[in-house]
Amino acid sequence: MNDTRENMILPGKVDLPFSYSAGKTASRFFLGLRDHKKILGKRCPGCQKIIVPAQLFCKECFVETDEWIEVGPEGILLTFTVVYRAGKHQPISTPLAYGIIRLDGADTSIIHLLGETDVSKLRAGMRVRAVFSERRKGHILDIQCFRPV
Amino acid sequence: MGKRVAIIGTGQTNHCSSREDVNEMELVYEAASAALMDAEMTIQEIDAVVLANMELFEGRALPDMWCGEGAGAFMKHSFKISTGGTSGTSGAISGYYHAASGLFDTVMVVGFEKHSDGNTAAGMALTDPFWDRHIAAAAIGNFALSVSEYMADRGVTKEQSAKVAVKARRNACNNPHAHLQMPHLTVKEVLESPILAYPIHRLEMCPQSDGACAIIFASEKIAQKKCPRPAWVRAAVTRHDHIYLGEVKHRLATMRSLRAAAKSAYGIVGIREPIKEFDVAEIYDPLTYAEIAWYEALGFCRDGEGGRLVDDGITQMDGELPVNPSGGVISTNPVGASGTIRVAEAALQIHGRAGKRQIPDVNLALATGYGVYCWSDVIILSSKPG
Amino acid sequence: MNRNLQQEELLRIATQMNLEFRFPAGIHYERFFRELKETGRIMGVRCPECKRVLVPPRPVCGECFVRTGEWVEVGPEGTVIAYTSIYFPFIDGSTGKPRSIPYGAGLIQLDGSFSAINHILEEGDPGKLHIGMRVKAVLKEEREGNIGDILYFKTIEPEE
Amino acid sequence: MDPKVAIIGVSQTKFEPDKSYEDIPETVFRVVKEAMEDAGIDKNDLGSIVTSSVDLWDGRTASNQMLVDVVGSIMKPESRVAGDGLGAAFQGMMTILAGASEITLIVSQCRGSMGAHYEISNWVFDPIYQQPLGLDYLSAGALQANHYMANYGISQEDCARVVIKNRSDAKNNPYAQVKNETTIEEVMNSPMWAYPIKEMDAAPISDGACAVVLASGPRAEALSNRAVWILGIGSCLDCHYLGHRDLSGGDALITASNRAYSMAGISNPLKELDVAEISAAFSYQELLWTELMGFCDRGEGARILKEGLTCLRGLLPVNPSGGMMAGNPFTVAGLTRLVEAALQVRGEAGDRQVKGAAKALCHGTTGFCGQGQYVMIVGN
Repeated sequence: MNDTRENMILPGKVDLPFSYSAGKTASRFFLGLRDHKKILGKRCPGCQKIIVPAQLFCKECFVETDEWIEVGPEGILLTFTVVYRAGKHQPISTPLAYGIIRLDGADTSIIHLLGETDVSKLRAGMRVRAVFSERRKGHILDIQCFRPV
Repeated sequence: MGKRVAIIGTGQTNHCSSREDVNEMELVYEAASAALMDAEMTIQEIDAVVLANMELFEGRALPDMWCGEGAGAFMKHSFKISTGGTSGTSGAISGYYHAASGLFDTVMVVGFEKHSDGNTAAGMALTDPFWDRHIAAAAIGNFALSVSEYMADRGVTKEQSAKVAVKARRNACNNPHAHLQMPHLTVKEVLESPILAYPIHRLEMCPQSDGACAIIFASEKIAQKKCPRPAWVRAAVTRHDHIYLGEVKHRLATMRSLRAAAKSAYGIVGIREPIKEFDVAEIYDPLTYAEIAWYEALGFCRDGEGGRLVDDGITQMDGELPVNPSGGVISTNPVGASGTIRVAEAALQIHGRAGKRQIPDVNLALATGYGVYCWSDVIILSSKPG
Repeated sequence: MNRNLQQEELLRIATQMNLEFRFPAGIHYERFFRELKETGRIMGVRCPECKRVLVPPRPVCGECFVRTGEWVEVGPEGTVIAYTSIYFPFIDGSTGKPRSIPYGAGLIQLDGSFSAINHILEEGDPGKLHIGMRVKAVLKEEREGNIGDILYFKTIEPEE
Repeated sequence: MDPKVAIIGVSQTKFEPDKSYEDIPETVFRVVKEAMEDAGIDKNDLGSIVTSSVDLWDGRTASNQMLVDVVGSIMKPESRVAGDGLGAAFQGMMTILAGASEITLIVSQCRGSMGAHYEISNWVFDPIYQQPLGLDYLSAGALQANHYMANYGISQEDCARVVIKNRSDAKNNPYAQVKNETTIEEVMNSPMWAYPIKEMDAAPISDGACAVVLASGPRAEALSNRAVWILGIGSCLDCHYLGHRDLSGGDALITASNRAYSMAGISNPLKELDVAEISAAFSYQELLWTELMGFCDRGEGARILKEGLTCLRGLLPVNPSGGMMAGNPFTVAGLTRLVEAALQVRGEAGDRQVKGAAKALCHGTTGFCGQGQYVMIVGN
């Protein structure tokens, strides 16, 4: 259609800063990472599940979680992927790997980067361990990644 | 015809410029929990969830995916309504439809916005990339243009505008959830506050707030059982108009989307003299001049008499038709929640649970929503199912 | 609010949205900007039913729900039907930088057009602006084919 | 449920990688006019309009504003579901059942060509725990694919067969964007994007729009002799955080489809449904979704495909249009499925027609890994 003319396209940029409140629960979780290299979960007083990363409330019971509990730093890799398709939104260069990890002592799993990007060296069920960043600032990337034990 | 539906519970966060202690999803949870407590219900008793917000303010895409859990949407029917400034009322209307359809007995609606997470003015400026984006100064610039037109059309004075600001911020003092509470604000102070865009002073504009508001709609059977004095939805009407500011002349003076929505809603309920028949109105006033213009569009007075209504104190707490006992949007403005708050406040007045801002014996209440001059929502609540 | 609850530190997660889009102009904006760039003319389209001339031009008249019809040159002079001066600082979403203030803005009904357009006014002093004043578009010398080709509207001084 | 709401008009654009030759209002006006002509109504008949779109994909705020003129909403009620188009159809249906409108227009549009789809999808993830990791629809989908495939012994070749089936069926679909046949080898050799998802396992990025006209029972009967009735709907939202759900399954889709089945009085979907149009952005999803919708037992999705049950001439053809593999404008996908389902029930699906289709399922999804699920059953 309309092959005879060149389509006029306006390049548009959305270039905006955002700064998201973590809230008191995620803040405490991040401070655990930053200041103590500890991964914290919270227990739901209803279903007794230990939710990691810590959440203010349990989505099923719809009540606030109460007790803080340290979990990990080791756990079992439930599943993984290795991403080759690069994008500006990725925090590190490709290939990069993600895993879903059930940390020891937790009833839910955490998603994070994996330190191993060779598919042949990853398998569901293997044990992995959190590696903390050298410079931590109170952020989910204060855990640099999880690496096979 | 749809089923009878009533509002049986409402909940709000304490709105302020920045809620550092909660993230956006937790803000939603706070409002939803409060509504459940108000209705004496558990989340298991809720069948469906409707969310409402303006996602680009926080830079989010599909924020209902994250924030839905906060409204208790886990394993429930849920989606998000987004219609600019009317999002909060459009979400409420959608919640009403859910229940009135007979498909759901109980529906939770949560409007929310966390302005402090983002950059509101810039988010607003992301309009038509070919046209407005390079010219418009967000909402305030467009308001200012219309106000200059409106003042010329109707002869509304700066003092009348400032009186609306004073009324709003004083009323807000009776509302523990309100953002801007200014018990001693004077007309002089309003007019001495900095000009944002001529002729609009800072204190004549709404603030930007972090906040959420939840409403629980219920079918007739549940409403009768759960709520001693349900707020029955008697009409819920939306009208839409042109988006290019210059395509409709005298926007504020004509505001034909609001006039058409009101006409239709009044027709459904059989209202002839709104100023006499309504006991209270919670209208979406993004700035003082708009409140005066809406008086005219809503038929509270004849065209050109909006300013007089202010001068005569008709819309004060003790006036013939109190408008915005909550303090209105001028006092509290988490955009996606602002419309929901109007509906919740109107319902609270009928429930008789409005605390210090309660108007005595409210049987018929009006709530409106407004969005970028294009959308108007009109909702009428009553103590009688009709 | 839980302000009374002792909390060591409340964190925020900062991030920059940096997304690029390519907006298709479509035939109406394309012709509008091409005329503006090449001939300096401001164009509208007329609705074949209600006969309103719409600027900016668009494919459909919403009032009549029909396709718009013939192209009509409008302006470059027009009448201010609403005005303001912007004093508050804000970030321009398309550049990420603060817009320089104050500046005048108006709704300008170009001669021959039904709809008015919002644009920048050269005069930024609200004391010197009034409804009904006549203005004229001032175009860039080197035009690029976007709305910025109209620099602003300048006041036409009434003849002595 | 009583058949109270019907589909009386449908239209869709051709799905293309780049429709930059025209603006969005132009595209939308065309499908709206076509759907209204199909329904035999004009603008004055419209009681309300529901649109579906997502601001960030449109690169502008309150982006449905740009559609006011072309969807006929001047001085009419318009609302927008910021999500999948099938959700907008739910809203439209409830508007009618609530008595607020007799005839409601549903419109969904998206331009994949305007922005970077996967980068934008990163902004769907919560900004606290997930977004900073750089997750997007692709990487999240890959985690789900790997988990599902490992747990149920599904091979990458099994997924490739989904691509082959849909590409082959898309040949019969005049609206399809991708319609060249392919082979297992070709899919397997396409670049690995995120293990185990390869480029050809992913639906293309598309531009397009579609429109549906819904009517109340009495109006539908008065206006149309080929009305398609909504027999049941169901929807459900799963939790957001990827570590908090079992990715190899999907309770939300099980719940949503069971809700729709129970409303439509369906107990054995494989036998009672004649055709299903489902939203699968990646090949593995078609297998997983068919399991969760109860077309077969868990882990059997690949088997029923291999045995031809879900092929065009099978017991329950799935995506005879080619599904999202044939064209995938984000948010439009679910409503497109409804358009296709309605065409099937009307017997107007051309070369992709399933013979004697009387009862059809359509499905939409929103968020990543099927977090939000919508299922609708339609019939004649």
